[in-house]
Amino acid sequence: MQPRKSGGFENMAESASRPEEARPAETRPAEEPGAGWEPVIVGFLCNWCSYAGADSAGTARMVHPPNVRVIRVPCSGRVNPRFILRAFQRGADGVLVSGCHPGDCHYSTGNYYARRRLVLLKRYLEYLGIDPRRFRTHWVSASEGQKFADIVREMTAEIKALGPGPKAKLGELV
Amino acid sequence: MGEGGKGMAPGPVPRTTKLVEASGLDGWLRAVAREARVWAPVKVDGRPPLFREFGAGEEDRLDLEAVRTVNSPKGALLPQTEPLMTYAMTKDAESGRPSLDLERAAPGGPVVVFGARPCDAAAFELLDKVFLTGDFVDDHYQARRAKTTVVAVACPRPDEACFCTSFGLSPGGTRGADVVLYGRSGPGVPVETVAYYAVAYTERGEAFLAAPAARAAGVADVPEDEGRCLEEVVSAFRGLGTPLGDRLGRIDVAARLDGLFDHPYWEKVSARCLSCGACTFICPTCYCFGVADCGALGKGVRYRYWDACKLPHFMLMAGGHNPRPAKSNRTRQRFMHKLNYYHHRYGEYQCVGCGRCVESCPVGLHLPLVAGEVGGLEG
Amino acid sequence: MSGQCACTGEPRLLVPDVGTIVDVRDETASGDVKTFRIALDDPQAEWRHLPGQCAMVSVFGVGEAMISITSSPTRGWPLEFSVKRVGRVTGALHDLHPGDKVGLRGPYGNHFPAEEWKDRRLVFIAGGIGLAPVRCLIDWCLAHREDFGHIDIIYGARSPGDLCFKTDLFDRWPREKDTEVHLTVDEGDQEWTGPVGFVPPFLEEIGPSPENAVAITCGPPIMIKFVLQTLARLGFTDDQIVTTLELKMQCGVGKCGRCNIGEKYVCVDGPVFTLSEIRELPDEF
Amino acid sequence: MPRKPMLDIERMRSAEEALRREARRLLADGVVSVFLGHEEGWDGLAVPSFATSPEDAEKLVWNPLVAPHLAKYLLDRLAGDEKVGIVVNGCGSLALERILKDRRFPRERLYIVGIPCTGILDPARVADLPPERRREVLETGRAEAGLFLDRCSWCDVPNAVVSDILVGEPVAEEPTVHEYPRAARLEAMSLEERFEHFKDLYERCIRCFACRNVCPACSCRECCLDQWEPLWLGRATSVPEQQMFHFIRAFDVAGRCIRCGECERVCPMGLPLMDFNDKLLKDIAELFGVERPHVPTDVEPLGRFDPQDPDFEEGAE
Repeated sequence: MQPRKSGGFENMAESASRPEEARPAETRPAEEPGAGWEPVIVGFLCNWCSYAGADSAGTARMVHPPNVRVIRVPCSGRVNPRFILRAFQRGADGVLVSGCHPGDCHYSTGNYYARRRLVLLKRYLEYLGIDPRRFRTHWVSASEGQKFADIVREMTAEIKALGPGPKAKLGELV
Repeated sequence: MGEGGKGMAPGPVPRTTKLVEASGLDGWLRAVAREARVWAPVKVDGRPPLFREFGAGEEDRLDLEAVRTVNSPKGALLPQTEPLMTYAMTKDAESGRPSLDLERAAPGGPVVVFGARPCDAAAFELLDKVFLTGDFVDDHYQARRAKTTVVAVACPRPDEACFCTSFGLSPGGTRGADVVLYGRSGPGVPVETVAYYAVAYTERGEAFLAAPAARAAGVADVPEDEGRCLEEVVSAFRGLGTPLGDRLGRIDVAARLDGLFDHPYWEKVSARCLSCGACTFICPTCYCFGVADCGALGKGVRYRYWDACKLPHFMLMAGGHNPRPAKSNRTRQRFMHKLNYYHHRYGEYQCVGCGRCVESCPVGLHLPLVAGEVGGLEG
Repeated sequence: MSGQCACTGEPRLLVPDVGTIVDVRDETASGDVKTFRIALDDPQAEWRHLPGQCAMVSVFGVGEAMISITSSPTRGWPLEFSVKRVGRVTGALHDLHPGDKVGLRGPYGNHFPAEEWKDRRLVFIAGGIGLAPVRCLIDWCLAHREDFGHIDIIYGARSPGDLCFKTDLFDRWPREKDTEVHLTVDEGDQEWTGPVGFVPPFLEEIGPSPENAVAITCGPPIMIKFVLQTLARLGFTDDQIVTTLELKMQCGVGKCGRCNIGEKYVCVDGPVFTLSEIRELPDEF
Repeated sequence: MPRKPMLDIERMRSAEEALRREARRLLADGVVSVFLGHEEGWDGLAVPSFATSPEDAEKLVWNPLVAPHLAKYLLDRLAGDEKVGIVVNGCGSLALERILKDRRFPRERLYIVGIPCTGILDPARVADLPPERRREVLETGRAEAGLFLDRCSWCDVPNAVVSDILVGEPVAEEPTVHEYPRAARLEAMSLEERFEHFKDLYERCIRCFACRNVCPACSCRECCLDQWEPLWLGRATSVPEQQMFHFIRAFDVAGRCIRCGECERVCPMGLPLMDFNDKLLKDIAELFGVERPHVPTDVEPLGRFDPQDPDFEEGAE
């Protein structure tokens, strides 16, 4: 299979997850986005479970918003926290990391390491001033196409409510 | 080589002299900041001031009490990140041939550097020698320099890290300054609370003191009877010594360093160096920079950024060769450049004795230490 | 000279002119050296160079690299740059094709002082990609053939496939008046019938006379080290030997403080140095 | 309540004597070819010293200003197999353990002299004192709490955790409940206030790398911050790039930071860098039940897991 050309925002999909307890809302950036504004959500999907789950949602014709740009990773454990900050800095309005359920990891422990790292990251992003509801992690197995579709729908709605991501207030890279 | 220190030659002739209330300075700067980018020692509560942009709003306040700011005003002329150009790759609609439009970064507007100490002002002239002379003129720097007004404030109380007199400068020096403010109460006072004599030495300085913003802030003519008192105050500042400068005496080690390139001293003194860029980035005369691109999908910016000879990758070449792999090579380069190479090329030392490296080096490895120890070594 | 005209207000010293790759030619069998012919999109911006000078070639989004101009000034534009794939920018350049856009600014550096070598014998000694800067000088000298005496071109590479500028080596240069081309390879192959061995011993074998001669050498540092020893044994004095030095460069115009050896900057005071000048420099390159 | 830091000048003087004797012996007998300690530097500062002869050993000092840690300098001596002597107090031994547990320097090439410690002063704060007050503090040891290094306020490691020889009587260790006031103060702010707090920090940072170069937990052979391919960190000092710099600096050492605060102490711009690390230490302690996250262990908190770890989704099993 021709390796997918990753990189750049044109060929990615996105997903969503449930918020933890309510957090102080991030105030809206100055300029109100247009009515038709669609959030960009970057989704790191683990190849063995969540990517397959997303595929099964597709083949089963489940309708869910196309806002998630999917980056396929071998395992949720492959996701380095700086990928997530980097995505936010370059315009992502939301980031999802989705992997196998703990215990089902193809590499047996990858998602356990990922869980510690990403639970810590979620609190740390909030500490740095990024609304934690913009970053979600979920466990979606290959057969849970419906769950993936629900997550995508929910997250897209929530991010749309939250408005554009932190890039506006961070500014340009140079 | 510049004036200053005890019994020095007479300085340049003042063009005009004004008086300004110490309390009027903040207001003056806020007015200037409305139509120029103002850099000044900005008050940071509980810590030494930083040389930053002074906004037109109410939040920034001037801090002239500290002897020096933590970082130098170099950023006003050589920003730590300076976009040079933007580029955009586009595909021509019908022919499909790639085309590239490239836009050079537009030069900025007027800049006022207010509250630099005489050492910082002199440092600008050392940077000018690099960027405005030689086979090429750096017109990025030149465009900014041509619109920069430097207003120095004479040093009322040099501290034990000051050694500008070791390089022929003085706490009341005028080199590199369009205007110099001398505290009316003369040296010795931690911060001038009464008023400043504002003496313009260049046309641009004169214009700055005559500008509407200045008049509105209460910059007024000096009453007749104060003429003599002005001379006394100015020469008092210019005759002021510096604690460390008096201890070190005049630094003139260029010739001695010629023979010390392979001396084991560099190995010994650099062992404790952290090989970081602190001393170079806060130094008013260090100017080394790198150039890099930042872009994706055919669009981007080329910018230059501060770099430091102390950083291990400074001279790393493609293929892995690094002419200065060890800390001793890099430490030698930093002090040889300031005390030998620059002297060979431009006839004076690349240091103004501001004392920032003395204050900021985490392991006490700085120019006065090396200049002093090198004096005692055999070639 | 780009970077000096102040036609429009915006500063331009460190800003390249836009150019297009006219054609790309593989120099070596392995493809690690390619020669790019680059033309400027705006003919008015074209500048003249001298043999030995370099230019900063930009691959937008990746960066710039200082590369010696390998085409002779007598051939004018488009200019030729032979590039070995060693790093980021050279790697990105190798991935470009004719028609792609690049940036170009120059000319930078001093040049081979050929005007001082009237009627002297010339000995060119090069190794691998080191022939690129020297080729510019050779073609310039051949275009002013009567100004110079006998010319020896001594060139070596790792293998026959790694010999650069094969058409010059085999077809053009040997036909020139009073010009001898001596080729060696570290390792031969079935078709190779010529000498096999490193350049320094090969140079010793040929033993060009130092009588009224100038030796111009350029190549990997290890080769230069032994070539200089051989030339000394053959009787060449330090000021009869000229070479080019290579260091990391970022601005190319003597401002960024990077490519210094002692107080000399390779980009403006070099890259061409005589051996006597190099002896005065501290040993840090 | 953590032990209150105090200076015991007598104990330090005898420790200094013993340290010189030990270093002189080690160097004279050729047990080590270099001994890492401190010597008196500019204006009475204690600066790192590299004694290579018994005479050098005479210059070694142990006084209230020996703040710099020495372990990171071992990375300059990776080549060869010469043995290296090094003096450490409690927090200095944590820095050394960090390098050893990260397997960046072989334990067998080390001869470690441990000195029990009751507190070290912050050289910058001492330098700001008027001269006669400075002399009085250094000679009598009467110093108010504010003069001590921040790390002394929570220190629960007065005695070296690793050493070949201990010089002087060990200090009584008291169990300490670890709090993270810096993190708590910022957590109490709103999201926007915190963002502005860190944005101001990013805008003042001059990217000089002193914090990384002094950190014992930052010891990668090739640092990602220096790489060009891939370009993790742009060289521009814009707010996002500075945010990425400090994010990588803190998160890559999460779980390995020994909370020594040297990054903050050496920062020329006086940035509150420990604000980042304190939060990660606090969360690692709370989320993963790690009592003393600052003490290096064989497998670090983020290098191991527990199936019962807190999760994003309830009933994830």
